[in-house]
Amino acid sequence: MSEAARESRRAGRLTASPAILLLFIWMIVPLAFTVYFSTQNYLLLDPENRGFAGLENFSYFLSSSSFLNSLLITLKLVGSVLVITVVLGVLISVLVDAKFPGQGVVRMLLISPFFIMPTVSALIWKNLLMNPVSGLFAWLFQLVGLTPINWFSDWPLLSIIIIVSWEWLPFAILIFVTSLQSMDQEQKEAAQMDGATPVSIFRYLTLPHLARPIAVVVMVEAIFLLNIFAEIFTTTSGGPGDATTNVPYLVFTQALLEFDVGTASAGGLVAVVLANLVAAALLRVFGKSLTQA
Amino acid sequence: MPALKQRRQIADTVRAICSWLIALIIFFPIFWMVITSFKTELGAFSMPPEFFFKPTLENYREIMEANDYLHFAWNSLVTSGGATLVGMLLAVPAAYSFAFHPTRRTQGILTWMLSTKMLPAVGVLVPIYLMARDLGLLDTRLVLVIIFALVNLPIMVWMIYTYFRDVPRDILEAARMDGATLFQEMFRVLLPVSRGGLASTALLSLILNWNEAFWSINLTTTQASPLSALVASFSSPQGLFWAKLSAISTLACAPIVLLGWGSQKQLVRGLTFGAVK
Amino acid sequence: MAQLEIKSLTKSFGDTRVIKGVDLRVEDRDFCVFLGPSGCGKSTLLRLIAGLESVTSGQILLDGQDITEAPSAKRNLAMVFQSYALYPHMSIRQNMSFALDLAKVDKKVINEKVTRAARILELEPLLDRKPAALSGGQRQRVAIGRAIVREPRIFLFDEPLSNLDAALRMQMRLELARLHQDLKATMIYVTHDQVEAMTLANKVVIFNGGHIEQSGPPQELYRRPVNKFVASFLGMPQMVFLDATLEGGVLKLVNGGEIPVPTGLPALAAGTRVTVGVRPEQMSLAEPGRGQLQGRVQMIERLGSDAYAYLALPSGGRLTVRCEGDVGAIEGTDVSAQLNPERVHVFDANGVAIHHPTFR
Amino acid sequence: MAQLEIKSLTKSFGDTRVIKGVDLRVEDRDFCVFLGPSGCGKSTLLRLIAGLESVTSGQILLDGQDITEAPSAKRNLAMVFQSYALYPHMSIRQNMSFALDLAKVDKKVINEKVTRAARILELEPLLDRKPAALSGGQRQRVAIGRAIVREPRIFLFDEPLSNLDAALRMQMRLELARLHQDLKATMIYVTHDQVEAMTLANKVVIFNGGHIEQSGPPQELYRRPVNKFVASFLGMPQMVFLDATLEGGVLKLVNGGEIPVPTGLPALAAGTRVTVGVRPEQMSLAEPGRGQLQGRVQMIERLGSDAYAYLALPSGGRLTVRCEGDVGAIEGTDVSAQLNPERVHVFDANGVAIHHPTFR
Amino acid sequence: ATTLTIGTVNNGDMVRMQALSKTYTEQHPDVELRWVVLEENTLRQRLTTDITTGGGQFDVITIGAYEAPMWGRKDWLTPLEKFSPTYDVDDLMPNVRKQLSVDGKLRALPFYSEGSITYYRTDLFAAKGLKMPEEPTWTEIRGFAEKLHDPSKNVYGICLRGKAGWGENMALVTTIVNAYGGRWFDEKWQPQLDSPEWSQAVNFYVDLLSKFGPPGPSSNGFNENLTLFNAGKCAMWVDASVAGAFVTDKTQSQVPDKVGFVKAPRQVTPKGSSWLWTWALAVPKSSKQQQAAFDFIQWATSKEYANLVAKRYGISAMPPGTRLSTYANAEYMKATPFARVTQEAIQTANPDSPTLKPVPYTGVQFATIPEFQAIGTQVGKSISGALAGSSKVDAELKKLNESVQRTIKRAGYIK
Ligand SMILES: Nc1ncnc2c1ncn2[C@@H]1O[C@H](COP(=O)(O)OP(=O)(O)OP(=O)(O)O)[C@@H](O)[C@H]1O
Ligand SMILES: Nc1ncnc2c1ncn2[C@@H]1O[C@H](COP(=O)(O)OP(=O)(O)OP(=O)(O)O)[C@@H](O)[C@H]1O
Ligand SMILES: [Mg+2]
Ligand SMILES: [Mg+2]
Repeated sequence: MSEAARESRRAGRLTASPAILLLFIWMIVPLAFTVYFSTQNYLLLDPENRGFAGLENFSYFLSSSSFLNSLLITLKLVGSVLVITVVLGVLISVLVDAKFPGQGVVRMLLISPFFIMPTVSALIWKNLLMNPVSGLFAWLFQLVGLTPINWFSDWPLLSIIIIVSWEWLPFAILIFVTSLQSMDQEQKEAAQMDGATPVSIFRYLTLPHLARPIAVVVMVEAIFLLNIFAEIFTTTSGGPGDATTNVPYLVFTQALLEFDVGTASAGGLVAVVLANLVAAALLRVFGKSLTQA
Repeated sequence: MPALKQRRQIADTVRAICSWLIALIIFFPIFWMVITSFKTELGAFSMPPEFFFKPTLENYREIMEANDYLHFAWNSLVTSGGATLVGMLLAVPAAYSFAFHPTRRTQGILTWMLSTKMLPAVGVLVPIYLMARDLGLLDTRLVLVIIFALVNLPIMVWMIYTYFRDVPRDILEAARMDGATLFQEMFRVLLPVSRGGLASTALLSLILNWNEAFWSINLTTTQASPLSALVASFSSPQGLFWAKLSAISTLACAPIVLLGWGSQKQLVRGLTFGAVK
Repeated sequence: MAQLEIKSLTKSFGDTRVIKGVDLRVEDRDFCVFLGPSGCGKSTLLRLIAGLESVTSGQILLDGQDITEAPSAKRNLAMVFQSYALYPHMSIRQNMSFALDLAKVDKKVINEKVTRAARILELEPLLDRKPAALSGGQRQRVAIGRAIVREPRIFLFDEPLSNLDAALRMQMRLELARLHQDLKATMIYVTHDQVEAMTLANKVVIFNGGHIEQSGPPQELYRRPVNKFVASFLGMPQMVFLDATLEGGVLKLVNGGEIPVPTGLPALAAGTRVTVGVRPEQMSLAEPGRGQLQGRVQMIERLGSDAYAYLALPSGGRLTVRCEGDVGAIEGTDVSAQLNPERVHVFDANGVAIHHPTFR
Repeated sequence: MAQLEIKSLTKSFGDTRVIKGVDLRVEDRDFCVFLGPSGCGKSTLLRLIAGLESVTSGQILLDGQDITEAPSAKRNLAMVFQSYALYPHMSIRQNMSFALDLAKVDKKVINEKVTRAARILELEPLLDRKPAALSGGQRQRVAIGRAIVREPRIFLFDEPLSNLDAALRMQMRLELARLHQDLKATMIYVTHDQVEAMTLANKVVIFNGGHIEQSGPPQELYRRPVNKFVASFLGMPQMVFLDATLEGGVLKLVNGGEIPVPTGLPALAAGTRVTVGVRPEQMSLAEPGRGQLQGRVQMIERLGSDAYAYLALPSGGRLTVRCEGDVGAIEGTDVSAQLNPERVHVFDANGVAIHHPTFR
Repeated sequence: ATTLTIGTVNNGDMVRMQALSKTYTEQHPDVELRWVVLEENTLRQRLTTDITTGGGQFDVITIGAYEAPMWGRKDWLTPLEKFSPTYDVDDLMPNVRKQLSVDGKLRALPFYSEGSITYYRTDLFAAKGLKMPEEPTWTEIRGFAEKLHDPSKNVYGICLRGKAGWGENMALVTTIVNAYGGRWFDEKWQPQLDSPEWSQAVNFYVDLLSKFGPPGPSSNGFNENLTLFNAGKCAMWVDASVAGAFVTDKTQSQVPDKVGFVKAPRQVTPKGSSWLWTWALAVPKSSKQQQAAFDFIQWATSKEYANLVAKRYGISAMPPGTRLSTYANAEYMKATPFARVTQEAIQTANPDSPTLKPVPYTGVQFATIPEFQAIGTQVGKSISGALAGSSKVDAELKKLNESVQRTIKRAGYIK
């Protein structure tokens, strides 16, 4: 290998290593603890009775009926929010891409929900909007003569999906709008001259151009959505029943409602494995558009 | 052909109206929150909703009286700003390396980085708490800075990486030919050129840190508590509380919203390299 | 039939006026070439015609119909962009068939047209690749192909051949000429290359700083440039300009030497200062003292087929003479240049032409 | 003093070998031009010299010192990129002064150099703009300016003039030549343009498919091309190739007609198939039947100073003849082409040259 | 100066304490108080992590009747002795004291206590000519609810907790089960969720609330119901006695003078039909300022503090349920219509013998074992699911019984 190539490789390694090293520590140390705890009978409220439990924690966590259910809920939640945010995000970004009066303000309004704390937005939606008795939606429904919807008991998962989509739609819009800026104008012009209508420009140029940002949005959102917690905690607490208990919430229940560190650690590890599976699947689908030029 | 011009104008108008409508709908919950914060508790709950009312600053007064808002805000600023800074310092070189000096393992490392992000926080609370305790970091801003930075590092690396991928290699090579060292190449060419993407990433990190609640609540008590912990103390008290909750939420989110609005131009500028070629 | 008329068109970007009032008529089946220095607004004018920029003032008429405000999709013009502007995610075949697909043309017809265009442009083996996998020259050909298949009312080309190598350029040039004849299409073509301008165009428009200096058939422009700018812009190497004064029936050159007044030069007052323009190919080298102009060989550029001798005149002026490729002159030696007085152009003090040589 | 030596250099991208063993010596103050078809590896070789790509095998020596492994920042070479590679966030002035800033040159000196380069390149009014606000040609000039101000040991140019108009191109060409003389710099220059190659270079290197076909002074290459590839690559319009058989002291052309064997042709067996090469400027048009080759005028390209007549031969071949700019031939009429048998090149069946005309 | 870090719940009473603590710091200028105010669940998790790992972040913690004896037994809380002479320990209600003591020694001081009582709207009852008995049964309550339920006028027959959580719906459901004669475990720690008592009680609860309750009851906890009741939308409400102060507060209630108070409903037995809960202040062993912290919690639970509240917020705002003297105060009893019912609820609840049939655990609406949180959480979740109509009660109870058995076995209660 030539000196120049070696140099470049050294530069590469040197610049990447702090991040990799720290992340490695950040990952491996708690992970080691977690692996250790997952084999322990460790009830936080009863620390003296700690002891080796073998794989009991895993079998306990995996065999509980809530687990499969939570898995399903997680996938439904992640999937729906991804679809909603990407589809609406693309449409809205394209809509606000053209110049019109107040464009800047509109964009600001559009990305605002992203700045709101998850707890706060969950509270706003739960109390001010979706409350079946005194929420604004209930009022609107009554205004047109309909019975208000019991959002959190009749459509718990849908309610969560709406809230989370509202929070993450701005992120998609932000990324897409940014990306649309860098779209080659001459390509659009060429298509215009080719007689393309705005719809076909969207279909044949804009969408393909957005492939990579869509991949970024899907990846980033998926990571966060797999870990959605605050919204569920503040609105439905995983209920009614376990209609909105996703994997993180289930782990939370184990860890901090039941203070069962052993099972929670086992659950955490299972969640990591699952998340990695999802990530690998996503990477297979979207990875190409992410890493290829 | 005035007809055509007119049609175009109509189309533009329709589009503008649609955009405004959607924006207002999406923004409405926030607007409603701010409005509610100026109502009395009874007014906040009244049905049908009050649209016209006499605004009161009572809620804000009460909150300010009971809590040192500035203390919490300062903590938020220091922790999220500090973590963003640290994160950028780590992420930019890493992303640079992945984008411009890729090896066969790059792909794998990137994927692995993302997977670290997927450890559910609750699952590792106890080990982290133990470590923080043993290092004497409980209730310090430093512990939040470290954790925030590390938690968001993978996302930041990814985002910056994708932005760097869009930078034409030519201009970096030109800088190298101009005698730039690695350092100069980064700071005088690469970073200025991709500042839109960097701004997006930094803002994203700032937002995520600012809004982070789990670690904030669990690792701090009073000294280092940020605004998200303050909000948690209002999240479900007894009695009517919507107005007060709205007020504290408004207070907690206002700084970051304003910052986001201020940097919107930077964000949306994006990367245009038309000038290079 | 596609005839284009432009009436007092102007275009400003912010405060800078880029097009400063252009009047132009391009007839049906014209091959009209825009020539001009870099930054003079050629691309901008093309984009105005295409409807990609909005007009500041003035009118554009296509077949007598005002299209100043029409959206470009409705104009049925095709454009080959300076930057190619290929659709990066579509294969070459899709790139070329895109417009026809949109127009819902029959699949078989599309296929036929694309295949034909690909054959003309030697793109057949590449049809299934993506643009990223092509070299610069290949991309440019795809861009041309994209325009060809459309059979538009007017073709607009923005420096379409600038990235091709000489052999391919020549081949494409002939191809374009043939295309022009075959399709009986109207074409507007921006280029930097005189050879392209001279060989392809039946109408050349010389731009300078946002306005038209002269337009007309290439030979006409070459032979009868209306001013020094046009004269210097056409012709490789450039026309040589020599300051002179009219004195007693001869043109006394400021650089020394004199030539008889060419026949047909309008009567001028004695002592009038004029500029004499001679094309390098209208001069030849001679032994020192034998030609009208004495000088020293400063440099000889040998192109193979020809050579250009650059002479330094005693007064400090400079002269270019085209010679045979294997001319024997040696740099640093004294020579003289001989010119045919009947073959000179004469310009007045403002650079406006007052006399051209007559050609058979 | 900057002398470059390249020893059996190869470069592969993955499995594709792009540079297939190149040996080359560029002497101090040489102006070396790389010519070759698109995709033959010219840019790649330039990048290897610049240190922007790592060498697969072989050596690069600068002034006898091995720089194969040196980082490009340490080589003190300047490069003008084919894609310009301007820094989009810097003003033109900053773009041009960047390298000097990095080298911590005195502000006044920088300013002086930038101003001088801007004047040469007619960029003065644009100095405070960003690259995005420039036209294509203007950007290219900035890229050249960036190299000029550095006064590096070797200039590397990758098609620097391809987007400029003829006048500016010519001016830049002379400017580069002058620069070369003034700076006494070594220059390596990639181009598609033969005129540039012939006029600027004192050494031309003809590439084809990753290896060197021939290198040497331009006139040498033009007059004594070692094979058909080089012969066809240099010269505008291309050399005309006519297949022939040696029969009884004459070369019987496959297209009909015959020419006497040129003096000095090595002895060949009768019946040997050879290719005769004639440059278009070595032929002239004549009345039908008067010249050696009979044909019909297919097209006449008039460039002003010259015209090219394209003749269709009865057998289907094609012939290019260079004529006077105002030649009277009419398209569609029968003519004949006359050639000087002493001025032909002869190639064997493999395309290797076996005879060249002698020049005085 | 001494800095005390106080972790507390964001209840109205605690928030008041925070406001009034200025008085304390004026008296003790060398003490600085730092507050960590959190929602109940969050606070519990925060405190548990800190106390169990010995984080030492808190000097004063707010814990409930559930944690106090358990944590005391683990010796995580400092035993409280040597009270200041003015404190009057014996004034504390005996039942409450019992709840907070380990081996007869106090480990936490009660801040306020509550039982569960029935709230009803006197105006609505009068309008329909109904009369609420002093000791209603659940069957009677159902009858009233049926008559008063009028969703078209935005009035719902009854509001009850439906939100999942061992401290939310399970507090209420356990008291209903108790009233129906049921229990969590038999003497041998066998879970009893598949017993007929549980089935009756839970079926009744689900039926009542889904037929005559507000829309979406499964997401209503204490706060949501309070909000509903204050807005005048509930005809009846069975919940903690502390709410009495809020529903009669003119600044937050739209029906302050239309509320009646009676005991929590019984059914086959009154035993265990009203819960007992105490919020108490304790000093963790890991605190470095134990004496200062002890001083503070004495002040915060003292008569002096109660008087301070009375002076500042009105007499009916005095911390309820902790001191006998409060209920001996005629002025308080007069100003506070719900005081008598509260007092009775607290006095009759017996954590040591909570149910009709004998049980191996203490606690009325919970079992004081570490595993109960897990069990309660899980059962609460299922019942709220049943309430939302996503599952059948009996099948669900059967499944729950098995799962509880598993948990309790795993913890070693059943050999
Ligand atoms: N968007 C713009 N904003 C401001 N000035 C512009 C813009 N586009 C072009 N110009 C300026 O307008 C002038 C004409 O530009 P144009 O691209 O038409 O030149 P051109 O004749 O095509 O040049 P070239 O031959 O170099 O391509 C240039 O001076 C350029 O700097
Ligand atoms: N990074 C790369 N990976 C793989 N192949 C490459 C790479 N860069 C160049 N090539 C290939 O190497 C060959 C030579 O490329 P190069 O750019 O040197 O050609 P060139 O002679 O400069 O052509 P042009 O005149 O069109 O600029 C081309 O076939 C090209 O496809
Ligand atoms: Mg242009
Ligand atoms: Mg190249």
